[in-house]
Amino acid sequence: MFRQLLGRLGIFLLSLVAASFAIFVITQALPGDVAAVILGHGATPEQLAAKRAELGTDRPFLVQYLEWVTAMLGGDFGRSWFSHLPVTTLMAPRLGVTGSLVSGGLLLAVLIALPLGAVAALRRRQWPGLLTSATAQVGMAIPAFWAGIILVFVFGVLLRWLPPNGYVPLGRDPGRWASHLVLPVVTLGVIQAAVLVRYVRSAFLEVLAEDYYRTARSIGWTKWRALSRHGIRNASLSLVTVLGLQLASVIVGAIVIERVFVLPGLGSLLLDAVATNDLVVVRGITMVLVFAVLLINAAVDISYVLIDPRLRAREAS
Amino acid sequence: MKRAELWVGLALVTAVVAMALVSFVWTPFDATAVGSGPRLQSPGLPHVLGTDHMGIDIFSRILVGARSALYVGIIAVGIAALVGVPLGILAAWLPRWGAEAMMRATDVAYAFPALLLAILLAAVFGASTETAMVAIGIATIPAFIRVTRAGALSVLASDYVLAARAAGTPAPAIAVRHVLPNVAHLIGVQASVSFAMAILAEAALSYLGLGTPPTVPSWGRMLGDAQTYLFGHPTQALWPGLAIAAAVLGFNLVGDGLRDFLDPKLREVA
Amino acid sequence: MSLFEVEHLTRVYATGRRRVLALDDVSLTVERGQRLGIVGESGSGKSTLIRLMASLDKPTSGTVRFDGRVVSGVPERDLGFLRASVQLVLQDPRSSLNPRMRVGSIVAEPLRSPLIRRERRQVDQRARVREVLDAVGLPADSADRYPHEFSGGQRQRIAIARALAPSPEVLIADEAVSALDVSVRAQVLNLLMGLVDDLGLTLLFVSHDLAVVRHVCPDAVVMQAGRIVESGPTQRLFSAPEHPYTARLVAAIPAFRSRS
Amino acid sequence: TGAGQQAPAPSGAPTAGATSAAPAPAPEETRTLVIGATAEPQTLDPTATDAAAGPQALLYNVYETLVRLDAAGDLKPLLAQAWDVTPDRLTYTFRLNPAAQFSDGTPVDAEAVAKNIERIQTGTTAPKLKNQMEVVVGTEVVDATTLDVTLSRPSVTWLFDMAGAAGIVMNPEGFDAAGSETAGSGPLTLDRWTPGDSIALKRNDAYWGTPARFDEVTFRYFKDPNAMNASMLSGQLDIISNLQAPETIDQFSDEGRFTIIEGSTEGEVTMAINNGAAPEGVPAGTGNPALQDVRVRKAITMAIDRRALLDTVWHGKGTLIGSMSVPTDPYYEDLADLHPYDPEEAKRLLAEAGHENLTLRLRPPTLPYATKAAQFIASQLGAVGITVQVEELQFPRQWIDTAMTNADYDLTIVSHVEPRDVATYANPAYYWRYDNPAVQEAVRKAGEGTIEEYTTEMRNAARIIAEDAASVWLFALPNLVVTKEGVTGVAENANSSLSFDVTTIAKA
Amino acid sequence: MSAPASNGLLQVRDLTVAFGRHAPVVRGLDLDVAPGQRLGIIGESGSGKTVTALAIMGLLPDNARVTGSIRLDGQELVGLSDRQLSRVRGDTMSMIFQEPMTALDPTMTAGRQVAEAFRLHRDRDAGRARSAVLEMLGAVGFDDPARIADSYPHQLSGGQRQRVVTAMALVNRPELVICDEPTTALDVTVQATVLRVLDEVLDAVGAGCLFISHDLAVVSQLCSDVVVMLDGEAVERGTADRVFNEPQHPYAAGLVATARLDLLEPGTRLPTVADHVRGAR
Ligand SMILES: Nc1ncnc2c1ncn2[C@@H]1O[C@H](COP(=O)(O)OP(=O)(O)OP(=O)(O)O)[C@@H](O)[C@H]1O
Ligand SMILES: Nc1ncnc2c1ncn2[C@@H]1O[C@H](COP(=O)(O)OP(=O)(O)OP(=O)(O)O)[C@@H](O)[C@H]1O
Ligand SMILES: [Mg+2]
Ligand SMILES: [Mg+2]
Repeated sequence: MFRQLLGRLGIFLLSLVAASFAIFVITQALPGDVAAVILGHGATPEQLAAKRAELGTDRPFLVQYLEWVTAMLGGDFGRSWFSHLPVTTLMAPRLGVTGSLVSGGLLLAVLIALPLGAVAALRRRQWPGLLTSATAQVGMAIPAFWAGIILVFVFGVLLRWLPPNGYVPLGRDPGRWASHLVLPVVTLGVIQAAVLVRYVRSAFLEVLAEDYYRTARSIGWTKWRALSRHGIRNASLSLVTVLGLQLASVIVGAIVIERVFVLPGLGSLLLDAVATNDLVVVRGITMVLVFAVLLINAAVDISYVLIDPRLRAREAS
Repeated sequence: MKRAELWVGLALVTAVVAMALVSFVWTPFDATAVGSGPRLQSPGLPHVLGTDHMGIDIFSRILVGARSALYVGIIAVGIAALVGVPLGILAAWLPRWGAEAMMRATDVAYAFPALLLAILLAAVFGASTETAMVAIGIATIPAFIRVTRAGALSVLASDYVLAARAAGTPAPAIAVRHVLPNVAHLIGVQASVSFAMAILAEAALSYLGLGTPPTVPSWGRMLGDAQTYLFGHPTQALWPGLAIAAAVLGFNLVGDGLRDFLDPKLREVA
Repeated sequence: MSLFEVEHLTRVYATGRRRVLALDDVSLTVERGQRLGIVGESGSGKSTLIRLMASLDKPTSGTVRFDGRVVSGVPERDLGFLRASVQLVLQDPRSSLNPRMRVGSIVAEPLRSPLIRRERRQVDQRARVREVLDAVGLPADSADRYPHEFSGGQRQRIAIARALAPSPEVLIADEAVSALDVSVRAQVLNLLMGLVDDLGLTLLFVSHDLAVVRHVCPDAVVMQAGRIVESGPTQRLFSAPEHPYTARLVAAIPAFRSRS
Repeated sequence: TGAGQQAPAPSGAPTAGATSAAPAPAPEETRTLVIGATAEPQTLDPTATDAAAGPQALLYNVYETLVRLDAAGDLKPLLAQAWDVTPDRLTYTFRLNPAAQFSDGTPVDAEAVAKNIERIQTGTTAPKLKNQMEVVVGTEVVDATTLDVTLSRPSVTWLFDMAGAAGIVMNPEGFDAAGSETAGSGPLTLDRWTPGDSIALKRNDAYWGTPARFDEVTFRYFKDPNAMNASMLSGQLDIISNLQAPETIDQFSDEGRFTIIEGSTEGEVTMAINNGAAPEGVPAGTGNPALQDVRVRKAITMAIDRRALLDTVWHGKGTLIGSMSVPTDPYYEDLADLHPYDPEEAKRLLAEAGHENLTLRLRPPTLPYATKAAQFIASQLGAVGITVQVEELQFPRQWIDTAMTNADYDLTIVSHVEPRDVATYANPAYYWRYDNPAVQEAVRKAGEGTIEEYTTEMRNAARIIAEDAASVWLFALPNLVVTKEGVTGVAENANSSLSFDVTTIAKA
Repeated sequence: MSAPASNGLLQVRDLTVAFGRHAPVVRGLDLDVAPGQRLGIIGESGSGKTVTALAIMGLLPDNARVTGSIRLDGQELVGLSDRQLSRVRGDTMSMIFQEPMTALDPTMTAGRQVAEAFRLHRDRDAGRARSAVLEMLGAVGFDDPARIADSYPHQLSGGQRQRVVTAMALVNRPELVICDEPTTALDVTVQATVLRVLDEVLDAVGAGCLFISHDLAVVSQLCSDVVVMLDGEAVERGTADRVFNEPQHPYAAGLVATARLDLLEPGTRLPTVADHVRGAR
């Protein structure tokens, strides 16, 4: 077990290095002079040269990369080119926003998708199953931002049940925090649930085709109880993988949702930084998002060991 | 039932393709002439679906937009398949450590979902349809590698490949004669699903202003533009939204239908 | 000189951190024209042995000689003589035929191999395909059809036809009838024995079914856990097994019994 | 012009000793004002960048200047009660209001003002502000409330600039943390900044002048006009500071709930034409040589129906202009009909110039109005036989790099929001690449002359470039403000200070 | 064909099973098993043996259409709901499947899976279930039942797993056990052990048995009576001795002939079904 964890950690670190390098290469490929963009028009050549030196863009590529990485290890993601604020300062208050949105969305997606996926699998020839599958298909085909805008229109503007957009930190007012998150979480969760239902369905369908499921029924479990006793655990093996992959798309989906609902999260910071070409910020946020995804992947791998005794035992021998 | 799924999907995809083809020879109005008609008209005659904020006939624009949708999908999926499939087959052939390294690399690549990569590339190289397509294509490569490798592994482990090797068939011939045809359906399924994803991703990018420029009739762009007028002119957002949903649904259904149709295991489930 | 000479063959599979000793210092000779059975439980190393003999895999140590020439660990391009002379018939007729190739192409595949063509010169592929299909008792129009259009027994005939196409000297049958119904099994076995007789082939017949091996092969080796524990005339192995494992194997064969 | 909209209460600029003047409003209920805005500040230091966002929220509200611009665009005292100028127009003497104090209680003295001027010149401040402050050669603290400022040459614009971000008087204690904290002397102070969402200001209880009417003023930022409209429609906002999608203005037509104010801004939406000048020391532009012919430029101007364009692109809101000048400029002259829409004449001019088959690259930045206008212009120029290839440039980086810095374009479209920017035509290195000694002379004279000379010479320059068709001035951007019923005192026009001045605003 | 005896344990009448819109794969099948009787079903692959077994257990997929009558202890099973059937399954009747490697849930210990069957129908008490499980595991030939009970399926060999499955099927002492080729996937030596254990436990429990196999020798060892199926129909039935020694139907005759390799001279041509069927069908 310990060796397995160690090996996984090694892979995780290697992946981080690879990912950070990729991000750095891409963000360094910027055509044109960064200093000119930062200073805006009207800057003198001296001002430009000074800026270049300040940014370090006049040094060799690898040196810049290594500096970036070492600084990051010390928690320093650099300073925004424009606001001159540390990137960590910019990101810190936004982590909570994106975190609430992503975890809320994922939770909702799972809560919706698990039962519906089971229905879609077990009742796949009757109307409840067909209806669920069809609804999921349609749900998957709807652009998330479109769904969000329509929710804003209906619940925010027409009915005025919920605030159409904006954010209130949890610490300031929990009630308003929740009311502001309802629409975005529902949008993200429902759309992701539609995707998830398919996976849950096919994971359950696979279980239904397994001999042990038939064995379970042969000793007297009903369809549903056999599925809940023997299905969920086994299906979760493949579902955990899917959830890991799904999380990546939930995080990315959050970028769009944050824009629709004007949530001050990492996604909107990323988009703002993209709009202003603040590549230090873009780089920092991308790194954090990718870090999160890789971390989840590692967690998923480790959770297999916990779920599947076959893997656990392999370590023992 | 499975067939129904496939048929509905095929019908939708055919409709999209037909729209794209028709748009080459005929559109009711010029799909790019700005200010030629009254703006923000409701559906009626002669503008069947109304006009947009620039006074362009929406129906014409929807027709031409089908081209963009297909274009985005074809290029993105094309990149992903052209790179991913050979790499996938190679990964199946490589010795353990080589394959392991390659799969770990795809894991890292998986950490850059299409939208994130597109945003990153847009930040650096500027937003355009091409950037979006390339980003979506690159981000989809790992999916193709995985699918192809999984398929190729089982093909390579099969007895008919063993028999072919015993019959002295060289490796490239095995790849072409045995592996490719037997993973083609998996690739087809993946392509179909990725196609749908590409269309959705392009729409999201256009909404964020990082995708197709406004001059090019694209459903994603139309939807992005139309949402500004949603409160006053809801039908503006309806048509491109429906078009996207229909195309995505079509490709997803085709993919799923193919999968269920081709996977005997799922067909015979108890 | 024996046709096959196998010396101290060892094969270790490494999967993850586990190492499986699939073949443990096996030595064996096969004479020209011999019909040799290889029996043993699942996992005893039978398939590994014949894969190495056909040089489809590299041994961890030891050598395989065919017709006096070393074939183990030799690059593929130098194996023309082996590929032209040794052909395989595998267990599952469903998985040993590429479902997306027509029967004609399947059977012609060995003929298209550059290695085999170098050895066997050019042959008229279409004619040869017709010939071997006929030899295994399949109608000539089979060539244009796909494997799934055939029954299990017919598919195994296709596999045999493919093996016969390059006019090999040696036929290796790895559990060639194990996946077949008893009734179909009889037909295929009859065909196989007939062809081996008519063409004077050497036959390596792998099976876990001792009754079948006794019927088909005059000689046999018994494998257990990667080792050959006993070898000799099949009749003797049955009537007077020397190794306790052989004895257990023989005793376990289900026999018809009357219950009333 | 804006008098009708003026708040009934006195403006935030206090009279001497006004500290105890107005009684504080009843404290029971927090009085809040929420303003929807588009561009969010990157930093709380309005002098760090030349972006409009910082001054919009903070200038006059949190930070004060020696002098301020009122709603009519006139200079009024603020921190300086009065000021004198020497006859040679080189030395300004400011007399500070002795009551003025920063939010931490320290007085706003001459020393502090001098430090701020020095900071603009030498600190990490925006190049634009440095350029504005460049004429200052020295400051002298006469006493605590008297400051002399000496210029190198007479300047008409300097004092105006001092009413903007360049003139901000920041508590010198707060220089170092200016990016994330405020240290002003205004009626409001920073409550909290939620990047990506809002800036909340609260009442400065120690304000030295007329106290603020609101306990809390929040600027909320929206990238997406639709989201801003949704917020307004659902009652979350009191004011939309500037409606970005004019087509959506009909949503606020319910007069019982909303008031729409249509004012003007200093922004000219301009289609730049690459005039092809190649001054020394500047990267050679790559404009189509045909554009050096004034007939071609006139033809392009006359081929575009700007009224229809305004209707399409900006919902008919805004003013048609004929040169680089907006109606609020003192030197404004209506030249909108100088080259009227006349496609036939345009074709004739093109034929005369021998350019019947012209192909031009129109490279707009990726901004909504620019791309929309580009589409429109492309089809109109097409009608007179000019083939237009629209190639978008990502804004800002790619556009600045390509169009602005390297003049690698034939036509491009951008809104110029800087006040009084006719002067840019006097700079041949500017991306217009327009080189006309007459204009250069006029602008120089204007800068150094008296107010009257300034007005005459600037009008002159604007007229010359218009006759030269140096660019196509499409329209002047309107200032479209939407307020909730009961909100009064919002300035009609946006002025060059860039401030969204809430001190004049009241809410019923 | 002799009329089957009535009032037995299991009575199948005119059983017909079809999938979707396809032609029926079991057609008008009659079967009878008396208490304690062992009935073998033989027939080539695809003749409908498994489908018959699943039909009796009520485990066919949704798209299967079952008509006819299946009575267990006089209770009609056709038309019962899943819930009603689940009370019978694992209690009065149970089933042992072909593939021991996949029949057990990989994420649960063997003991727990056997205990599940017990607790579901007999006694919810965990302690009593445990002792019943250990006793049953002992009965299927394990020397150290406790260790086996605490093992996960992957830690057991194929033969061991098949015995665990057997224990699951028999722990509630059902009246009818259906075995679908329980040893086909096993090695001969293991097969011999499992068959011996099965024989003993069935005797000990006194259960009736429906034993499906295509290995005639195995059937002859375990069963007193035999039904031969061909294309979904029973073409021959009788005592095992009679069917194996004097098969009537040509197909049955062919089947028996090809199976009796032990009666042939090595190297000679094998008799095939076709030899027998040719004239008759
Ligand atoms: N590619 C492989 N990788 C790892 N282990 C292998 C591989 N192939 C075979 N083995 C292992 O080697 C041993 C011998 O396998 P082999 O296939 O030779 O047995 P066999 O006698 O042919 O069995 P069967 O009768 O089941 O075909 C087994 O334990 C098997 O698990
Ligand atoms: N779920 C299903 N859907 C459609 N057809 C099925 C299904 N299950 C079985 N069949 C068909 O029913 C027929 C009988 O199958 P069955 O599994 O009963 O054969 P069997 O006698 O058990 O054969 P084997 O000896 O190979 O196990 C076959 O033709 C099979 O294809
Ligand atoms: Mg084998
Ligand atoms: Mg069966």
